[in-house]
Amino acid sequence: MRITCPHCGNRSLDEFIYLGDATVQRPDPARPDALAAFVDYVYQRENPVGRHRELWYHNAGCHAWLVVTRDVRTHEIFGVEPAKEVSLSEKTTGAAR
Amino acid sequence: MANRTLELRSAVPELSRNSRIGRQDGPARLVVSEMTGLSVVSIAARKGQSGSLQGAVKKLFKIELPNTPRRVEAGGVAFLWAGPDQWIAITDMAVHPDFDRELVAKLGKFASFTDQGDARTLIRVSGPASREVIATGVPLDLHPRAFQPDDVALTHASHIAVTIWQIDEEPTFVFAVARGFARSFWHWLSDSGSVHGIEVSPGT
Amino acid sequence: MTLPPGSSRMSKGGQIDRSTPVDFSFDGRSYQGFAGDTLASALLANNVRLIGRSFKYHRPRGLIAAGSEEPNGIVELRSDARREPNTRATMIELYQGLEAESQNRWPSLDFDLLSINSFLSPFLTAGFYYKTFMWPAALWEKLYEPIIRRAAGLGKASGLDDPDHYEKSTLFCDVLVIGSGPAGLMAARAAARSGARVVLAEEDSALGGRLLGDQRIIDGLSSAEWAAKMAAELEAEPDVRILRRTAVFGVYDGGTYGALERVSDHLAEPHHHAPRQRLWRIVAKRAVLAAVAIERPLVFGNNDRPGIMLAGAVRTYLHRFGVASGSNAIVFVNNDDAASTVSELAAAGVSVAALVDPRPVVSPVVEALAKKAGIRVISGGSVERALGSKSVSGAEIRLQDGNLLTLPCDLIAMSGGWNPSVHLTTHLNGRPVWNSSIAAFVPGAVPPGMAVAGSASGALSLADAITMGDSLGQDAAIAAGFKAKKSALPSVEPESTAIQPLWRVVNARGKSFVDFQNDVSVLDIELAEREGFRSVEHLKRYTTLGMATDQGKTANVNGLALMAEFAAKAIENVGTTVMRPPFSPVAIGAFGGHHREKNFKPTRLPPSHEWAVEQGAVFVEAGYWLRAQYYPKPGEKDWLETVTREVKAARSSVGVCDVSTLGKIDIQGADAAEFLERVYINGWKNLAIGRARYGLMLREDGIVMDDGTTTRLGEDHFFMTTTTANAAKVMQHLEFCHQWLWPDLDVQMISATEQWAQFSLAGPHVRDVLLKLVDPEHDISNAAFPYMAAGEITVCGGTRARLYRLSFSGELAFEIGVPSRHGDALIRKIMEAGAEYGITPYGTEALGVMRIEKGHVAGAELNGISTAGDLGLGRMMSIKKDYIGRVLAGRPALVDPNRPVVVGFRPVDRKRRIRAGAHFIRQGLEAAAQNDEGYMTSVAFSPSIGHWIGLGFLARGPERMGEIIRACDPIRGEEYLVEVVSPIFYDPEGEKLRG
Amino acid sequence: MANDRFSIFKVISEALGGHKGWQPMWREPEPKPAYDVIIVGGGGHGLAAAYYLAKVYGVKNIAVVEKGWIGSGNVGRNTTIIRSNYLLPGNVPFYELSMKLWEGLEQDFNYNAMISQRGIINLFHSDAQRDAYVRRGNAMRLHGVDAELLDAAGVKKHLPFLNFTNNRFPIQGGLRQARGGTVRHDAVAWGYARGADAQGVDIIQSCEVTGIRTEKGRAVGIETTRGYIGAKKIGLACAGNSSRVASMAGLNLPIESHVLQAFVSEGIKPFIDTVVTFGAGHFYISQSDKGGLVFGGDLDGYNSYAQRGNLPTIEDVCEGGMALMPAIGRVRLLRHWGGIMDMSMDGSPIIDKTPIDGLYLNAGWCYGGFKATPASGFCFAHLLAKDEMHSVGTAYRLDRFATGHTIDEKGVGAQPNLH
Repeated sequence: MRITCPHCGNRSLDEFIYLGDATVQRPDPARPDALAAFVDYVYQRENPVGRHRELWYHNAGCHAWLVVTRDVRTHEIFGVEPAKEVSLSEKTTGAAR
Repeated sequence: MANRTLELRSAVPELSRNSRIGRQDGPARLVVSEMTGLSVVSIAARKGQSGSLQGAVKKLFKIELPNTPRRVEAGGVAFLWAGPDQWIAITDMAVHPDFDRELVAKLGKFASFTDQGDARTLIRVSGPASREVIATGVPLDLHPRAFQPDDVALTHASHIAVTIWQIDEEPTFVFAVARGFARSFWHWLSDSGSVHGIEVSPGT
Repeated sequence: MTLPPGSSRMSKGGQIDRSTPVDFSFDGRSYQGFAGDTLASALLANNVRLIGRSFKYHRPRGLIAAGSEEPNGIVELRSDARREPNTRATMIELYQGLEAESQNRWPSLDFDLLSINSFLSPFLTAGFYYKTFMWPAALWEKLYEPIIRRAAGLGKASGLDDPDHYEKSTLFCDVLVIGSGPAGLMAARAAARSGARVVLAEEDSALGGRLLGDQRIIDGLSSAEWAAKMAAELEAEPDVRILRRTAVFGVYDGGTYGALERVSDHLAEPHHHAPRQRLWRIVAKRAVLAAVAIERPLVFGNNDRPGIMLAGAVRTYLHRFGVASGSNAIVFVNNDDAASTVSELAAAGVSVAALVDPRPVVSPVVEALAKKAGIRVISGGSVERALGSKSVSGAEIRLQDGNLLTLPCDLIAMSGGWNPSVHLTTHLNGRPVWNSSIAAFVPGAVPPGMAVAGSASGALSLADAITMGDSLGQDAAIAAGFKAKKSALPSVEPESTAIQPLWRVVNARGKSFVDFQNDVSVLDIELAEREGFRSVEHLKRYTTLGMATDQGKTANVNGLALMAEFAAKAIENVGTTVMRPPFSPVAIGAFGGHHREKNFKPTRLPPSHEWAVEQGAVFVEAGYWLRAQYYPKPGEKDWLETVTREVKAARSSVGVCDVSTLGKIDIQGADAAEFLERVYINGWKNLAIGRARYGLMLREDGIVMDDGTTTRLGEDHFFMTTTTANAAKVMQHLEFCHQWLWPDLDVQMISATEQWAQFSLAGPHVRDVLLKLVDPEHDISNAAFPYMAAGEITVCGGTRARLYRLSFSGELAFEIGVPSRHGDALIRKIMEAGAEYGITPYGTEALGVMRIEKGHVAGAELNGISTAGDLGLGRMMSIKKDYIGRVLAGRPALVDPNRPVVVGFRPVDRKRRIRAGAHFIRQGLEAAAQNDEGYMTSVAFSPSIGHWIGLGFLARGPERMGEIIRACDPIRGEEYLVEVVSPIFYDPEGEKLRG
Repeated sequence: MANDRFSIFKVISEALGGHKGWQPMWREPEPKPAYDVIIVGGGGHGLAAAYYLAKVYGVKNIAVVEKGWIGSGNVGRNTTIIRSNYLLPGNVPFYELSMKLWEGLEQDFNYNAMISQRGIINLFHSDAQRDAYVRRGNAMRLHGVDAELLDAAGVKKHLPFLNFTNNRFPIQGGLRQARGGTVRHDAVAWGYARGADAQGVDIIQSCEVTGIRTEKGRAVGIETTRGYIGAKKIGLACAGNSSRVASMAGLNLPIESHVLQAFVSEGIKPFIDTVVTFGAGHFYISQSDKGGLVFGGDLDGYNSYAQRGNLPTIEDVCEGGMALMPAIGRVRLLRHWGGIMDMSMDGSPIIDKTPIDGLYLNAGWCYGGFKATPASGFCFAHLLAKDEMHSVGTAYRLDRFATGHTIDEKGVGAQPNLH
C-alpha cells in the first residue's frame, strides 16, 4: 500500500504508523456522562466494511498526522488530509466527526 | 570560536580517513565523505506566524522559505523544508558558531529554534553508482525526472530515518542521519556499495 | 564438436553455445552440457530421464515442462551451506562444476525403498491420515507422527547459515511489463517509444518467452532472431530497464510489485561483494501483464512416467537447446496449437509413431501438418495407459472404434490446451473467469493499473499477442501521462488455436495423476467429492491438490474440471481457489536482504561509545541503543562484583554514567505550559524558569504511559525527557495531542535526543569534579543551584552546556549535557577532572541498582497495565485540571483498593538472593493462582544495605509493611520468605540528593 | 446421520473396496424454519460450540450457518499453534481448559487432527524480558500449567541451528511449554463438523446472514440468503466479521478487523522440531507434518477486510527469520496469505450475552483464536445452554471496558493493532 502524504508525496506503507478510526472525537471531559463518553471514544468502533476514515502518522517522513479515507475491502485510498487542518476546520465549523 | 572549546568527534570513525572499500579494480563508482563543521538549526513557525517568518527570512536572507520539500540557499545559509511549517537551516559553523542564538535574536518572534548541529551526521554520497546504491535502502524515486538538485525528502534508509537532498546533477546527494544511527547507516551504505568500489575521503 | 554416445543432443540448432562445454554432476555422476543449457536440458541431452521421486508414492519421475511450472524435475542444487532443496532443474542455468542431487529417495534414486508406498496406495488416498493413526491414542505421538514426519518434505535444507547475501531495492517506473514474449516485447517497445520509463521483467535468462522455444516466422526472421532484435532495440532505449532472470512474484496495493532477480544463481558462487539475489519492490504507474500461458497435461493412466512431457516443452528442448526428448514419439494432443509438435519433431529426425487426437473429427490444421510430415493420425483416440516404469516404453491407445492399440515409444508429447498465467491478476482478490472457447480461466477483475496482453489474457495466437502487446503498451504509456506513437506491426502467418477439452481419459488404467508432485490422482478427487469436500478450497485442503512447490500450475484447472464432472456442475460454478503470492517460490533470505543477524536492526550508539569500548565496557541492548552495562576491571570475578564496586564508588565518592539515550524533546510556544498541563497528570504552569520537575503521563485509558523530568528553560520553552524505551512513542503521542486534539495551541516540538551528550555525575564529590569543568562564572553551589535546578552554562572554557540538578541515583547528582559532538571529549575531561576522587564510570546495571535502592520506578514497573496509584504516585494526579487519561483512570477497576501497588521487599534470610518474576503468596496458603497477590518486578543486590532488595506489586501493599510473605518462584524451583518494606531503601529522607 | 465411525477395520475394508463406501463427512441439509439455537459462523468456534452444545449440553435442534464453506475463516488460515502460556489470571485457566480439550479431542470426535505436542519456546533476549517470562512461567505454574525456563544452552538443545553467535539481540534463553504444539488446522473444522453432524446439527453452507430480526428487544431469528430462519437463541461466532454482523442488531463492538499474514515454505525434510517465537522481532515458526515451514509475525497494522497484506510486513517477518535463523535463507517461501483478525481493544476475547436478549457473542479473538477453539466452543455452548458463563471464561465480559477490567496481556492499551 502507498499513501500520498500531502506534504511529502507518494510513499510506501512502511513510512507510516496507523492509529485507527478518525471519526471518534475526544469528548468534553466536563460533561456529566464523561465516563461513558470516554469509554465509547476509546473502545467502541464502528469498524465498517468499506470506507473508513482513519488516522495515520507519517513517522519516517514529516511527522504529520494524516486523515486517510480508505476502503478497507480493497485498500483503495480516496483521500489524504493533514489531520491538523481537518481538526482545525472541524473545530471552527463544529462539524461532527 | 569560543563555544567549541572541546574537541569535536565524528560518529563514524570510518569516515575520518581516506580509504578504498569493496571492489578494488577500476575507478570507485561511489564516493562518500562526511560533511563536518556545520551548524544546523531546526525552525518551527509559531502558531499563525508562518507568513511573517517567511517575510522576515526573505528580508534577512533574500530567499523564499520553501513550502514544499525543497532546499534554497543564499549567502552561505541553506534552508531545507522539514515538514509543514518547519525547516532546517544549515551553515558554516566557523562563520556562525551560535547559529541558533543568532536566529532566535533575529526571528524569535516568529518561530521556535532548536540547535541540531550535533544531532545529525551529514554524509555526502556521489559517483555513478550512487542512485543504484541508495535505492537499496531508500524507497524513493531518485530518477532525474523525479528528483532533482535542491529536492529534499524526509524518509528512511535501511530502517534509519534520514533527510536526503540532492545538491548537483552529478549527482551528489546528502544524507542527514541521527548521530546515534550514523554508524549503522554507514554499514548499510558500505555493504551495498562495495560491489561498485567506494572511495572515502575525510570530512570537509 | 562430437557428441558423446547416447546423447540426445541434435548435431546442430538451438540457442546454446556449442563452443563452451560445461561440466556438471548429477547424483555424483559427471556429465557435460553447453553454456546456455539448463540443468534440465543438459540432463535430457545426456539421456538422463529419471530425475526425482514423487512426494507420497515415491514414483519415478522425469521432466514434464521446460519452465518454472515444472512439478517433477526438482533437485537439491549445490552442496554444504549453499545447498538448495527443491530447485527446479528447468530454471537452473548450467555453470561449470554444477552439482545436483535427486531428493526424496532412499537409498538411491534408481532404487527407492519408499516406492513401496506405491503398492500401499489404496491406503494412502486423500485424507487417509484423518481417519487413521488414532488407535491407541498414545501411539500417535510416539510412533505414527514420527513416521509421518520422517516422510515429510522433499529436499533437505543445509541446516547451516546461508553464506550468501541478498539485496533489496526499490525501482520506480511508468510502465512495468511482466514477461518478454511477443506481447511483452511489443508492449515494452510501444511504451518506451512514447517516452515512458519502462521496466521489462523476464523470469528467464533471455528475452523472448515462447518465441525461443517455438519455431515461428516474424517479419521474415525466426522467432528467436526477432526476439533478439527486439531485445537489442529495447537495450538501446535510455529509459528502459530490462531485468532478466527476474520473476515478478506478487502484486501488492498501490501499484507495488514484488520481483526476484536471480543475480548470481547462474554462477557457481556470487562474485565478490555481489548479492546472490535481489528483491525488487517495483512501483509502477501502470503494468502490462504479458506472462506466458502454461500448458496442461492430459490425465490418463500412468501419465507420470518419465518421458511423458508437455508438447510445448518438447518443442522448447528441441529448438532452444537442440535436444531431442526421445527418439520415437507419440504425440497426444486435443488442440491445433500443439499439433505442430509432430512436424517439428519429424523435421528434426525424431520418428513419430502417431498423433493421437481425442477429437472425433480431425481438424484441417492437424490433418495438413500430419500429412506433410507423413505421420499417422489417430483421431477420436486416447492414450489410456502409458507403459514402462522408470521410463515410458509404450502406450495403449483406445481407438475410435473401441479397439486397443499398443504402440512402443520412448516419448509421449501431450497437450491438454493452455492455461493463461492469471496468477498475478488474482493477488488483489480478483477472480478469474471461465472462457469456454479456449477451455481455460482468463483474468477477471485485474488489479488497478494492470492490463493483460497476449496469452496471459487468453489470446493465444502470436498475431494477437503482437497486436495486443503493442496496443496495451501504448495505452499504459498514455495512462501514465505520455503521448503514444504508432508503429508498424510485424507480420506473422495465421494459426489455429482450436481446442476441445479433455479433462481425463475415462477408462484409463493405472493411476491418472492430476497433481504430479503431490500425487493427487483422479481417484482422490472423486473421493473428496464423495466425502463432501466439494468446495474448491475443501478439495485443495483435503487432497493437497495445488499445494506442492509448483502450487498446482499444471494441476489446478484439471483438478477443478474433474470436481465439476464428479459434482455434475459447470466448471465456472465450481470456482477457483485463491492464488496466493508468490507466483514462484522466493528464498526467505531475499526478503530479509541486508537485515539479518547483526544487521537485523540498526544499532544506536551514544556519544561515549568509543570511549566505553576503550574502557572494556560490557554492553547491553536497550531498544536499538547499545549501552555500557558495566565496566569490569581485571581480577573481578563476575558482574556482581563489578556493579557493586561501581555503586559503592558513586555512593561514596563520585561516579559517571552516560544517560544520553533518554528521549529529549524541545517544547516551545506560547501554550507550551498549557500543553504540558494537558499531557502530564501533574501541574506545570507554576514551574519556575530554571527548574525541573518529575512528570507522569497516562494513556487515554488511564494507564501510565511514561515518565521523566521536564525543565523550564524559558517562559515558553520547556525541555522534556522521556524514558529511553518510550522516546519515539511519546513524541508520536505529543504530536497526536497537538495536531489532532488541540491544534489551536501554539506549541512546537522538536526531538533533541541526539543533540545532547548527557552524563549523570553522582556522589559526594560531584561538585568538586564539576567545579573543574564548569566555567567559573556559573555558581553551582547548593544555594545557587539547588535540587531540581537547571540552566544553561558553559564548560571547559566556553563550550555551551546545560546543567540539571537531577538524581535518579539518590545521591547528590547533576546531569550535564553538551552538544553530542563534544560528548567524547567531555567524558574524557570528566574522567580527568575526577581522577583525584577515583571517579568511576558506571553502567546501566549500577544505575538500576541505585534506582531500586531509591524505589524509583522504571520499565519493569511501567509495564503498560499499572496506574499512577499502582506506582505509589496517585497523589500526583491533579484534581484542578483535565489531562489525558484522567477520566478513564477513574473506572472502578482502576481505583480498586485491592490493586497491587509497588512496595519494597527484603529477604527474611538476608543472605538470600531474591529474583524478579517471583509471585507473592500469603504464608499458610497454597501456592496456587487463587492466592496470588502480586509479583516481584525488580531486584538488586544493594551494596549500600548489604543484601538483596526488591520492588514489586503487592495487593494493598502499602498497608502491609512488615508482613512476611512467600516469594514463590516455581519455575526456578525456589521459594523464600520476604518482608514487605518501604520501596525507598536508601536515604529515605532524601538528604543526600539535596546536599 | 450421514457419517461413519472411523475404525481400523473400516479403513482397511474401504481401501480394499476402492473407497466406494465412504459417506459425506456432513450432510448438506436445507435450513428448517426454526431452530432452538442458531450459531452464525461455520468456523472452528462455531462448529465446536454446536458440537458441545449437542453432545455435552443435550440441545438437539441446532443449526450452524456459514456464508461460504465451513472452515473458511481463521480456522482455515492460521499457523496452527496451540499453547496455554498466558500471563493474566483472566486468560490462563481458559487456555488451559482448551489445552486439555485438545489433548483428548481426537478420541472424542473420532477424527485425527494430528495434534502434535512438540513444545513451544518463547525466546528472550534481555534481563527484562527474562524477568517478564519468569513472571509468566510462574503464573502458569501457579495455575497448574506446565512451564520450563531454559537458558541459552537449553534452547540450543532444542534448536541447534539458531543464531547464537552473531545475533543483533543475543538469545539468553526461553520459556518453554512442552505441551504446546501444532494441530492440522483444517481437520479441526472438519472433525467438529463431522461430530456435530453426527449429533444432528444442521450445517448449512453458502448461507449468508443479511439481518438479525428482533422483536421487543429480543432476537428471534436471522435473515439469510437462503431465507428467514427463526431461533430461540442466536450465537455469533464469526470472527473477522463480528462487527459487521453485530451491526445488523445495532451493536457497536470494541473490535477492529485487521489483517494478519501467514507464510509457508516449500516442503523440506524435518528441521524444526518445536514451535519457536523470536522475542526481539516479529517472527515465529514451526514445521508442519508435511514439511513446510509455517511462520508469521505481526499484524500489518491497519483495518482491513481484504484477506491479504503488504510487502513491508512480509519483509519484516523474514528479516526476523534471518536474524534468528540464517539457516533458512535458501529455503523458499511458497505462499503467503492474510486472514481477518477480530482485534479487540485489549487483545483478549469476548464471550458474553449482548444487550439484546437471545443474542450471544463470541468475538474478539485477535490471533489467539485457533488455540482457543475447543474451550471457546465449550464455553460458548455453556453460555448458550445455561445463560451463564462457564467458570473459566468469566473475565471475557463485554462490559469490562467500561469497568476497567480489561485483560491486556501485552500492556499496550486500547490500540488493537498493537496487541
